[in-house]
Amino acid sequence: MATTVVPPRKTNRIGLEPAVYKGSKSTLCAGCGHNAITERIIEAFYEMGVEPHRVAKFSGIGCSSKSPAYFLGSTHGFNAVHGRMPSVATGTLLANRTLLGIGVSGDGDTASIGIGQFVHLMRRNLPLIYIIEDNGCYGLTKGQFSATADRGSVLKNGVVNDLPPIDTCALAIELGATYVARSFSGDKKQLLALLEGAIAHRGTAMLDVISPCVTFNDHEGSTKSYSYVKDHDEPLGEVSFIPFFGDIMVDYDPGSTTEVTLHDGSRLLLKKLDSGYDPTSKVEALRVLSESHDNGEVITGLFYVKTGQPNFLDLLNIVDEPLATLPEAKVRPPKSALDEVMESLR
Amino acid sequence: MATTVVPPRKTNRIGLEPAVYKGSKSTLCAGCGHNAITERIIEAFYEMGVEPHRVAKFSGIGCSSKSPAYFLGSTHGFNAVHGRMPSVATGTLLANRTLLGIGVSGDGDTASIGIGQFVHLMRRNLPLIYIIEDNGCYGLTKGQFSATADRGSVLKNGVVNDLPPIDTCALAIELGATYVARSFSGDKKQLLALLEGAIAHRGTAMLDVISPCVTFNDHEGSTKSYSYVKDHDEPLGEVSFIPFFGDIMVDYDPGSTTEVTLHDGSRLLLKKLDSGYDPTSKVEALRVLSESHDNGEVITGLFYVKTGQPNFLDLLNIVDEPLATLPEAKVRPPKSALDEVMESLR
Amino acid sequence: MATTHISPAESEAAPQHERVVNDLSIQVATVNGSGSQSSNMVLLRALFQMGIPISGKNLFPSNIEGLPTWFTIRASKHGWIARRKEIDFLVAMNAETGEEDVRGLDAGAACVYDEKLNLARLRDDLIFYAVPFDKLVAPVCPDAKLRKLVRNMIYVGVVARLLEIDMGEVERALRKQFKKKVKAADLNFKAVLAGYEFAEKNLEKRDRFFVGRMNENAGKVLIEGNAAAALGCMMAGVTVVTWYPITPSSSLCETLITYMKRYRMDPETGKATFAIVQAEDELAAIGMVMGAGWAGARAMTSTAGPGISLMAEFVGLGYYAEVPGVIFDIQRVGPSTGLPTRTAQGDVLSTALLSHGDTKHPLLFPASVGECYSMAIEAFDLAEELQTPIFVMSDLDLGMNYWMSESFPYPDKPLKRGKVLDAEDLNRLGGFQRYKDVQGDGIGYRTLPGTNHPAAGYFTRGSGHNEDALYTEKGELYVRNMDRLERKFETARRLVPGPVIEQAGHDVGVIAYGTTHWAAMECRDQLAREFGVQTDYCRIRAFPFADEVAAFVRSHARVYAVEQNRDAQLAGLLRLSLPGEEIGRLRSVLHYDGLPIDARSITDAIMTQEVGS
Amino acid sequence: MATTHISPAESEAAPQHERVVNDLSIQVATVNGSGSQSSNMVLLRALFQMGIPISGKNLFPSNIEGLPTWFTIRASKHGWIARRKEIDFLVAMNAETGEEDVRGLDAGAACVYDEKLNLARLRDDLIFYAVPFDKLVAPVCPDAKLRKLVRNMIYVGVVARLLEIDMGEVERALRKQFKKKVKAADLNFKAVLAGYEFAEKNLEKRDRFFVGRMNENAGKVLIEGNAAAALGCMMAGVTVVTWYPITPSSSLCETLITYMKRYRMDPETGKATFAIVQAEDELAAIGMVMGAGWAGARAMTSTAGPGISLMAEFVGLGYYAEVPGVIFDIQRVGPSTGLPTRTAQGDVLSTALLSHGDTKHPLLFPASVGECYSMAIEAFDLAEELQTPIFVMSDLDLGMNYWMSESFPYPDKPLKRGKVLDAEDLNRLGGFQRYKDVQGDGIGYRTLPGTNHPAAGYFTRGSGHNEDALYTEKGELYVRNMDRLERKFETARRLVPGPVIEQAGHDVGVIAYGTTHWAAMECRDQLAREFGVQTDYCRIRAFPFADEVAAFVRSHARVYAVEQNRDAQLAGLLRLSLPGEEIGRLRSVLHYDGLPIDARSITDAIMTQEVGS
Ligand SMILES: Cc1ncc(C[n+]2csc(CCOP(=O)(O)OP(=O)(O)O)c2C)c(N)n1
Ligand SMILES: Cc1ncc(C[n+]2csc(CCOP(=O)(O)OP(=O)(O)O)c2C)c(N)n1
Ligand code: SF4
Ligand code: SF4
Ligand SMILES: [Mg+2]
Ligand SMILES: [Mg+2]
Repeated sequence: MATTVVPPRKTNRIGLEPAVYKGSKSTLCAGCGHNAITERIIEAFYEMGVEPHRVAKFSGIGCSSKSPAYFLGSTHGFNAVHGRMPSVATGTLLANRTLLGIGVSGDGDTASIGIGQFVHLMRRNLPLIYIIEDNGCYGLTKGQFSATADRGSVLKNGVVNDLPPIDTCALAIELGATYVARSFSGDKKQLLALLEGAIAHRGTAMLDVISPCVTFNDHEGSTKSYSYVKDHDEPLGEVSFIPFFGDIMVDYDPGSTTEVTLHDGSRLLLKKLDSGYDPTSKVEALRVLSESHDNGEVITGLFYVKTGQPNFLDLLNIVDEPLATLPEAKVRPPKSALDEVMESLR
Repeated sequence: MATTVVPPRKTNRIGLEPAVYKGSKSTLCAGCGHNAITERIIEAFYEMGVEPHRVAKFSGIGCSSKSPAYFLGSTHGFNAVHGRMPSVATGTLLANRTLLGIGVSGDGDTASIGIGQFVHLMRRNLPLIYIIEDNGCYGLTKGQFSATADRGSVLKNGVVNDLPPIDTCALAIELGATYVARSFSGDKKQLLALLEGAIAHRGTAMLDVISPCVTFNDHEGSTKSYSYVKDHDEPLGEVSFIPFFGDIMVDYDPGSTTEVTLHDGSRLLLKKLDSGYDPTSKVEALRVLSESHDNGEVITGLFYVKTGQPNFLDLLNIVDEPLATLPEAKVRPPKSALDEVMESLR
Repeated sequence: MATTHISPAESEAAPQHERVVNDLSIQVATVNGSGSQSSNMVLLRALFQMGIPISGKNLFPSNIEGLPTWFTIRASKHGWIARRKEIDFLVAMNAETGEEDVRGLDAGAACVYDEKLNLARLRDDLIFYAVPFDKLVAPVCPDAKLRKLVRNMIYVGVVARLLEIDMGEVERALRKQFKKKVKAADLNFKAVLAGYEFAEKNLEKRDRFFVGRMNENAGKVLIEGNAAAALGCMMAGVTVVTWYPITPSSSLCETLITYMKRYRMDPETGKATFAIVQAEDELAAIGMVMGAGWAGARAMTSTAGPGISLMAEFVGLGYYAEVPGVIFDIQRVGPSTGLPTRTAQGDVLSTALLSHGDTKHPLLFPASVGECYSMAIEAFDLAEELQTPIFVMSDLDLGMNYWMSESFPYPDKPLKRGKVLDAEDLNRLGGFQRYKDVQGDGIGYRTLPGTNHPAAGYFTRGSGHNEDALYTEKGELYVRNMDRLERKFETARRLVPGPVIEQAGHDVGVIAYGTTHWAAMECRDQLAREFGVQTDYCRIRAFPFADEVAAFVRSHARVYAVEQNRDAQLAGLLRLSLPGEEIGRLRSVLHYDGLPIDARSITDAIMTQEVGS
Repeated sequence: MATTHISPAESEAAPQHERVVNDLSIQVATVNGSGSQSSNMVLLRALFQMGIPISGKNLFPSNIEGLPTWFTIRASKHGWIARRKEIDFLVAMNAETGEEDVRGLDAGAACVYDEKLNLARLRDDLIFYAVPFDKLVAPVCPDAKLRKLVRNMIYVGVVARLLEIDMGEVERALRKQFKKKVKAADLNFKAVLAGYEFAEKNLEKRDRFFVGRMNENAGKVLIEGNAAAALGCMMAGVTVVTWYPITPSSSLCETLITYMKRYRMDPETGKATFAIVQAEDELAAIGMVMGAGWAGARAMTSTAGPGISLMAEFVGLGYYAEVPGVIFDIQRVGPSTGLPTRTAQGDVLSTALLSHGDTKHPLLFPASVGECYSMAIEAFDLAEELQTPIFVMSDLDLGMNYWMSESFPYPDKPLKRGKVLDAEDLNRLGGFQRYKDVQGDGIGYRTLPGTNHPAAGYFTRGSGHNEDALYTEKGELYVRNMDRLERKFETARRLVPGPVIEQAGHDVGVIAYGTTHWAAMECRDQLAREFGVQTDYCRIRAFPFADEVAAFVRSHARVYAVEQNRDAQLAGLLRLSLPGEEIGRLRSVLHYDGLPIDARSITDAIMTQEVGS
């Protein structure tokens, strides 16, 4: 036969293939929740048909903060210093308001060292997608507690976390973010939908995504854990060994609760907001969060959204073109201006 | 007549005179709200009969942060760096858990540069009285907006504050502080009572005290203003002149609202929590705060209190004596300990 | 500190009885928050308008109201505008410091004082003029509330009369000061007149100080360094400004806001061609500058020592990830908070080396308001050409005081935006390597986010990277990159403003920088006139040092580096930079009490060392 | 970088056929997260137990799993334990780097490799040993999941057989490694045996490297520098520890937690005689140290470069408000993030000068695990005696690698708590002046909060203060205070550990510090043996430099300062400290590729310069 059937290439609405949205190969641990989030980000940008060059990627420091290298490979990215990604992202978006900013941070990067910049970013309602890849620990520095670690978690060296976790969603809502949600790295459908919503939103979109650290966050009772070593510790006695896992995936309906059984048999109770939930009331959102916390559940979904609220760039009344590339004629006042000032100083 | 009547000296329950609780002369502007707060602090410590040497005073940088020099003059104090008083106070209380810590900060010192340390202090529930002398501006650097400035306030150079104020009380409650209140510098009765309660509390007691800056916070519409210059600007044209004021005092009942008319005729609407208000529910406290914010009122009173919650020092399980002065025998392990470790390393 | 007095105490002082014209220093001692600033500015400006070289320095406390403040005006027909330690003419308004102020005067000085303070009893070698301020102000200003303010205008009149300041110029200066507020100006001028008339009627001129018209200030302007720097930033086309308030730097950005609102609104849309953000702290301010500079904006922040310390980590990122940005350090006294309202050149060494690891940064040292303006422009060019943070090291004395200057020239060169490739370039080249040294100057090409070309994007990081900006931990690539950065620093040495050198083959050299310049120049005059010691001069304008600096040191037996800090910080940078043989020639003159350095202190310190050598 | 090879390439190398005993370097190339750490430790420990001087260095990437890692073991009968660049014996387990690893070997080296990698084809001047790891592991470990791990134990057996490592010591080492986990130990030892037996049966020994029992390690311990420092802190009676995780410093505090929980619980109450807090960041960590030190605790934190940068402002407060505290800087490579898992001495200069304004801080430079222990103790004494922050400048190589050492001595002196007055003292004295220099050493007396005496309290501030700790902006008081602080720094110069000097009147001097010491000593041996160049030696142990350092430089024509950074940072501190005449004698040998410095590189660099001189 002489005809060759070329299957139609899969492309999105702007004609780009999925591969364009990928980045370099991940160097994170196999099974790390962060990798699953990376995949959803790739999908969301592909599905939404965003031009990669219009995006700017930001992160702080941590395993999570490495992930911007693993999506949108042809896009500019800035891996900043620990906990201070918000300011770098702010500066970039001031310089070029036409960019679509996405920042990826960790719970350590955000809730510990970075909470100050987080607070002020939320308050400014800067148009930025802000993702916390939340594993309750410092992955990259080998598993110490972050400020979102569950109370009562225990590290291998016996250190117990006695402090209450910071609920970054409650804070974001309290402070003025206009799109605030929580999801789970393994919840493909929900996470993708929330990301797509975030891409469409014009204001701070804060997504706290529970993202288990397969290697370190294996303490008893942690809601962010894939505990493993407990069983296998005795025969191996190896601390530097990193096990291989597949990603844990979930799929459950709005209003329902799902119990994720982790590798060590420990459980994570996810509850999805009811489809009737109205995400326009701050007080209600805070109530729901507080309640789920008291119940030992992790509630997921879009807690709060407010559209039409002017974002930080709107408030600053800057010209539509990127400030970065305004021509000299627009940024250097004419001689008459200098003369006028000089005259006033004589 | 040969008898001289010596009026009985006024002393408190531990036999000390009021003067003992005073500090050096204030160098703040006459009429500054901060001075009124200083007076209430003096009264509260006097009334509660606290031994001055048991106290340690802390502050950051700002007009407000100077005030620890003006009370409890014989007490150790530490005027730290801008926005980082919480960590210094934490260190001191770790070193000596028998001390009663009181920290004074400004809204700039706390809500702008210091919000990170504030968040983590609240989360730890460190036994510390934390007072924000809240004027919505940076007094010491001449009146720029802080993060508690009201939306819509305008500076003399025309800069408008477009950002929502951070409600430090709502944050403190959300984060785990166990005694959270708001008051007004001129409300003698309420402020004194709240301070006395704070002295008695064993956990973080956070008091946001609205404290007008007579000199700079004179923008139209500010709830923290004693506006003045507006009327007098024309005949004077003087920017470096600081007017003299008496303190503004209020006295109103729980559940009621009082309108304070400021020097320039602008008004501050204070509302006092109902005496029936139950301050044990976080969600309710947050609701009340959010509501008053929506109504353009400043609600005052004790929003939230939780007793019996272990504080940070309890959680650390440290010995009762001050760590700072433990004898060498308690802090240098015996030779046998070193030998044991050495043996394990051979 | 240079406090030894080995010179004939006042060799230049005129004999007690001789008329001294246009060579005096006036000090007004008041309380801050009392509104004396306007009065002092009127005095300063009137003298300026009379064509006399002047300088005005405000010594104020770190609080808002109620503490002592001094304003000193120097008028010098010779053009010396550094601070003079010796006060000729005191206006003593502050009860708290009055006695000490009077005790500090040299014999023969004059003192106008508030009658109530009863200062004349303290000394009999001064000329005292008592003024009943309260009595004089009452009829002028019926509103009792305003009297405290208007009261200060009275001394303007008294001083004008005693020194023979032209009252026409006083009125012009006053009306300029109050701008459109005519009512305020009228009221205040009434107070000036009351003072003038009182003095005319009641005070017999007994001191020897006078002023008279000159013609030195034609076309000149009077401006603070921070305002000049702000103007420079605007003319440099700055687009993103982030800041956090701190004395003495706040007025730079605050003035910039005013200028930008006036001259940088897009005429077509009425929108701003800039973004100015008050950040939550200095960590955020510098972070925003890094983000904006990376994205191609001309971005800046302004701060003082504590802010510089907080920026340390981010500035290291800027050095290593090669992100442009301009940072103004308006230096003030102190480790820690120090004396936040006093002046110093105390951040020089630590800023040059700011951040952990092998880092170093170009510093510019403006000495005048003119250089605040021109170096602001240069700083943005350098930041983009060198793709690195550039520091402009001003100080409180320069930044917050009024200085005379020639009018600032309109820039005659276009903006230098550095090596930036756009989509077209990339089409032509096919791609680029971010960290490749194509021209041997150590500087790679960059692209900006938003560039519509598939090869444009790269990932910026503060961790090890190769020429393609990809992550690497390979030792030899790390070394190669660090060596390139060193090469780039050599390029910086060629690009930064070189020193200004006055050399005539003398044995002794003097090195100064920034505001120290003015006192150093006057000191050289003193050395020559009083001691016959001729000196060569090198004013350093930037770090890294141009080769001429080493050559200057090499060609002198002894070189005095004069600076306003304890630790001889610029000398330290010279020690780090010069060949060993030259370092032995360096000596230091250090001044660090928070007041602007004066010539006499330098002269004394140099002569003490010269005598010993 | 010292990369020039001017020496006869391998002058010390034995002829190809001669048996080389106890003088070799082994490198194991694996992937991180694959569990090779245990295997490597078993090898290292077995050699240690055989009495052979050894060192083990782990070169790992900044990620958690999946990237290349190398472990190098050096065994040297001469006692040289610096890194050697040349590898004699490679164990190639990593497919990704196998080819490059093999290409990097010198002719005559041996290579054990995973059969699958098929490396023997690459070169014919090496001795290859192929091992079918997968085949061998299967019968040993039925649980497939665990095989990846246990697999690495096989090479231990293979290497033991080939090098003639005593299998008794291997088993002892392995059982020590697995502690109480007997099942794990049994399983792993089975794997070792499988490797051993395979080698015995199938591999013909063709290389010339062997080990044999010596008696150099009697009584010695094997420990990482961070653990040694932790022990020192505990023995110093530390009471408040604050930290924020960062590589390579985290293990210091993490080990300290373990020790303290074991040895510092009050036996009577079961409560802790310490507080250890993981702070939210480094700003908070140092703030807590300042608060605790002020209140009288022995307080410390531990960090690396980025943390040091963030601490800059607070450390300036510590300097100026005079608050004790100990800061460990476990240095790593880089401006910014750099190479966070590689070693450097790159923070020396900026840490000495950390913070804005006129600030400087004492630094201690431990060279050995023994000094990590002893200097930790000294640091707390110094901090309290000098009432200032003290930095202990360790590095990744020292902190995270295992080093041999004599047992640490139990401290023979009581804690030195410095000048602290209690209520009784105050009763006796009637009061005190916080910032008065009573003894001429620049150090005032302090009291602690909580002291029950009405004169005890004082207000600590980072702004201008007089001797009574009261606020002041007076210039002369500021100067007096700064001059006292300078005097205190002179006192520090006398109190900090002095240099260790070996001097015999040679022309050439070598200066080293910290971990550079080991390579410098070996280099001196190479210089003497291979080139007949005899050298004197000065190991600097602290900044400010004792007078002996200047004397050492003065008495040599050429002094080579060897260090692990690009910018010659210690030489920079010498330049800042020494008289000008001496500075001309200084030369630098710099190494900054992130790997621990080796002797050959130094020898080459020195000889290049010597030839030219
Ligand atoms: C100033 C500074 N302090 C500490 C570190 C070390 N550090 C690197 S990543 C990290 C924590 C990362 O935790 P998180 O943000 O939760 O990311 P994860 O690795 O868990 O994804 C820390 C403390 C650093 N890089 N910089
Ligand atoms: C690191 C640092 N940045 C900036 C400053 C300058 N500064 C001093 S006080 C202050 C603001 C004080 O405001 P607030 O805390 O509200 O106190 P207030 O004066 O209003 O009582 C600032 C920005 C500083 N001292 N340190
Ligand atoms: S250590 Fe944890 S967070 Fe980091 S890559 Fe591995 S699994 Fe993910
Ligand atoms: S400036 Fe404002 S805050 Fe500061 S002392 Fe004066 S009134 Fe109070
Ligand atoms: Mg994490
Ligand atoms: Mg304030």
